[in-house]
Amino acid sequence: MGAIRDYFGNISSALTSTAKGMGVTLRHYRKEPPITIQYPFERFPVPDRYRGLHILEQEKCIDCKLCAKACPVDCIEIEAEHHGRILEWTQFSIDYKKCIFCEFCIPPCPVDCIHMTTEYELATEDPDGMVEDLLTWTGLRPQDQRALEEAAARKAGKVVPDAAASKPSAEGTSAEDMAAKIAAIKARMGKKD
Amino acid sequence: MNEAGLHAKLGAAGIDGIGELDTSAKDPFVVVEADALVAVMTFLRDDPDCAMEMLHLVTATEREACIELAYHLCSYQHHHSFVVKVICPRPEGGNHDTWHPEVPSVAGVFDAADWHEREQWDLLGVVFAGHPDPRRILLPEEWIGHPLRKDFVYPSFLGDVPLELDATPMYERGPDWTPPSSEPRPAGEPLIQPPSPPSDRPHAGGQAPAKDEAPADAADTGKEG
Amino acid sequence: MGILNNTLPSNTVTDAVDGVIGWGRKSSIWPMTFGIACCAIEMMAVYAATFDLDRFGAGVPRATPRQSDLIIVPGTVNAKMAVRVKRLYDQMAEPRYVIAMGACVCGGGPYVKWGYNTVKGVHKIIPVDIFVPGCPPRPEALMDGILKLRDKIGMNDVFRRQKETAESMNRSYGHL
Amino acid sequence: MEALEMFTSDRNADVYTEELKLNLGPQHPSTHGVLRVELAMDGEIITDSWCDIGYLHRCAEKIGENVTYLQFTPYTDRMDYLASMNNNLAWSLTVEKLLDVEAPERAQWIRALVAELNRIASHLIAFGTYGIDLGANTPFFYAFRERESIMQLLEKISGARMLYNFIRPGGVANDIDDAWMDEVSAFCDDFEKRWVEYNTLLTDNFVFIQRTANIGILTKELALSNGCTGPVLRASGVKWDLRRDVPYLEPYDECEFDIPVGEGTHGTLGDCWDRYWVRMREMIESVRIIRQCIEKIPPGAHMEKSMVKMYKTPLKPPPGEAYVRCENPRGELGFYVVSEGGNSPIRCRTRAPSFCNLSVLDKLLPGTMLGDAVATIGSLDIVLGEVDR
Repeated sequence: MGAIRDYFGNISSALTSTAKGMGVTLRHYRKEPPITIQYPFERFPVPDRYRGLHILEQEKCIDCKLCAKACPVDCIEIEAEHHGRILEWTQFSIDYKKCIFCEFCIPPCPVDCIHMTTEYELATEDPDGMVEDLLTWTGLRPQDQRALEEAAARKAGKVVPDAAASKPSAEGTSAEDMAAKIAAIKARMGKKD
Repeated sequence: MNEAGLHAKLGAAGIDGIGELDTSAKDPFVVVEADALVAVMTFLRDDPDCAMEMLHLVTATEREACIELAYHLCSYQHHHSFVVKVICPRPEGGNHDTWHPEVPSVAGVFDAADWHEREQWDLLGVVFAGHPDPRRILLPEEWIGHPLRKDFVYPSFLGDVPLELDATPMYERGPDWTPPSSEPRPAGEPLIQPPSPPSDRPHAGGQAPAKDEAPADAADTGKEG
Repeated sequence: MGILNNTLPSNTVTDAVDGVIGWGRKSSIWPMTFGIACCAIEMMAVYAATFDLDRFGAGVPRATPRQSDLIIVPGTVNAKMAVRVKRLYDQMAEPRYVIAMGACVCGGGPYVKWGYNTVKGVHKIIPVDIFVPGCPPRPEALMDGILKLRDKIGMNDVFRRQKETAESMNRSYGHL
Repeated sequence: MEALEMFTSDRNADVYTEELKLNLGPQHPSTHGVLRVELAMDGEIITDSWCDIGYLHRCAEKIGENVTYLQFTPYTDRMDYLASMNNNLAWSLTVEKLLDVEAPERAQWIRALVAELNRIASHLIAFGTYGIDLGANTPFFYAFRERESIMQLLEKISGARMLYNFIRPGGVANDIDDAWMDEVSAFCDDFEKRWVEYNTLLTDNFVFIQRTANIGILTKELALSNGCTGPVLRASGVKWDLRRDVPYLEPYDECEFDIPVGEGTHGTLGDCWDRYWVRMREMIESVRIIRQCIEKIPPGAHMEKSMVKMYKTPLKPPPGEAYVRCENPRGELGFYVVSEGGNSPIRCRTRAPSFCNLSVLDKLLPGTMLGDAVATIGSLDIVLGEVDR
């Protein structure tokens, strides 16, 4: 007799506790707002401090390679040729196949030129597409080229032909674009250590 | 009880081969002879004043002159902890292929030592004599060498799994591709011998320490790949 | 897709049929319940209510490879695991898709230099369709990858003849 | 064991079954990662079991010997990826012990605060996935919702969702502000209500109790001998918590909190239900600690001044060794670091709590039913990233 009572007791206990659990769900169904993020159309606000893709202020960078040394996974490749203080850039790339977004490349920078943005969407079909080049221009900019030529000419003892006249040039657009981009990112990032 | 008290207690137990307490270290430790290890551990566990119920950690450290084993013990009754060390000096020319220091296993005293000792054999090649189940634990059985040794050579392949960065993907290999590790070995260089008493566990008999044979004569055959 | 695979010329009928098949396939991707490491937790977060992968018809993780179309490899693959990953992939039925989730799977990640035991990218073992780098990628980033995979599936040619597709199909049949 | 004796493999008996070798994992929904257990089965009864780990061996100890002390911090994140903050904390304390520095007071309080938040997140995963293991799907969604709030809180201060790299040698990466702490206390208020719901959903569920009570009994002696720590040990009736017994951070000395210990509520001490219930109560204790932290957190610096240079020049601790243990969500995490004065340690050993907790599994499984194996594995709450490192 006891066994039968146990059997039906078990069934009723199981049903009761299931009903209790369903009650919680029902309460949520009626009272709580939906929490699902409709991803491609809306997304969570990403905090300003988020460690996403990097961005480089190339104007400021002095090619000291401190960020590459600080990187635990050696994912930063920097290559530039120094002409005095003018840099001829070949490469400043970050390999996102290795990068772990640990932020250790940010604090060592002496001129505060590398930052992390809040971008995170990196999915790609191409295995080589994950190496991002942070440079906006490679080689020498036109005005740097001219400055170098002038310096070389001065060294050779020749008169520089109308140096002042050729100063304003067409390079302004890209540099201004870059400045605006960086200003926007900095505004988004707020203050950063 | 502090470490000095524990050391005094241990010294009074009448076990041979107990060294001085090194108090200059951050966690004071005592160095014991390998032969005395099991007796020391048993004493520390069973003595009511020591009552080291738990073996926290077994660590082998490769230094220039030796491999050093550290046993971290701790007692929940008395809230104290203790470090016991065993030092295995490096013989002349002892590198990771030919040198496997041997210490007695304490798996019979603390069950926790079982996996810790297997891991130390796996990664550093320390032989724990009398271990109930001397197999590799983290690495596959067919692995050659002990990776935490300083002179470990990185393998390019394990079987046909590529481990190097610029290896050809498996599905792009031609039909006549052969795994590099299957190159013929030089004659007279067998794989590492299986343990002399075969264990009844599954997968036993791969790479396990053998006391008598020089264990790793051929340890570097598959390494360059 | 057997005999019909990539044999018919492209015309209105085959285009339309391909479109329907692609729509069907991309709207019911069944991923495999497969977690390796850290990224698996973010993958679970994608299945959970906040991100809800079910909105794309992919919210039914199957426990067996034989019922799944998509294997998300979430976490470091090492020498011991690589054999299993390959076997799991082999057990899946065509068409099958692979998403490499996380830096370790895309190209070795933090373990690329000193990892004696890790495979430097799962594309050395199985062919990968979408790479989602990040350590770990945010759930949104994984969903971005899945959306890209959906686009890719939708473009697939089943009946139409296309040279590269046929070649890559043959390649993946030939050696796996 | 009784069941085992009942169905002994007597070849002459009416019902005789061949021994079956069954592989559980590495791809199995309920092994919590890539654990492989090889089971010898006699019908439905497990007669023997062998754990096979190493499917996630990521060479962390070798890496530790090759990168600098600071650079190893992100790798500790990836060991126990559910409790990154606690791992960072243990590693930072180890390096600080080697260097003989101490984090500023405020940093210590921030550390305790974020470590406890992460403990809740980690236990929530244990709770949610344990429900899934035993056939209850709903708790998973509830647990992940609350976990998502914690992720967002921690993301705000650290900048990453899961692997924070927030606690660094010498302090913490960023300071926290009052607005954030208000959000945390709002979360705490919310969480306490949710916690009651969890109990209605799973803890009091009759089916759940039937599947966990008196299953996978871990005695005190076995737990101690196998080096089990954390909730697994406490569920076996040992009242030991490093936070109370060896306070490694100042707040743990000053805050009031209880140590939940297994009581054998549904029969036997140290069964799966006790382990589960210890974790559930620990969440509430963590909430208590968090509230006190918010109340008492002192002003000051969040990073030791002398340590800031570590970003540019690698830390060089003097020769020596240090072993530091911390109470992680899964047990005592210890780092044993041997320095010889260089940029990187010559040995960087991790005492992973899950590793020791898992080693007891082979002793728990024989004699139980196959379905209970899943319950036992789930109740140990292992993270394979930490087991294999």
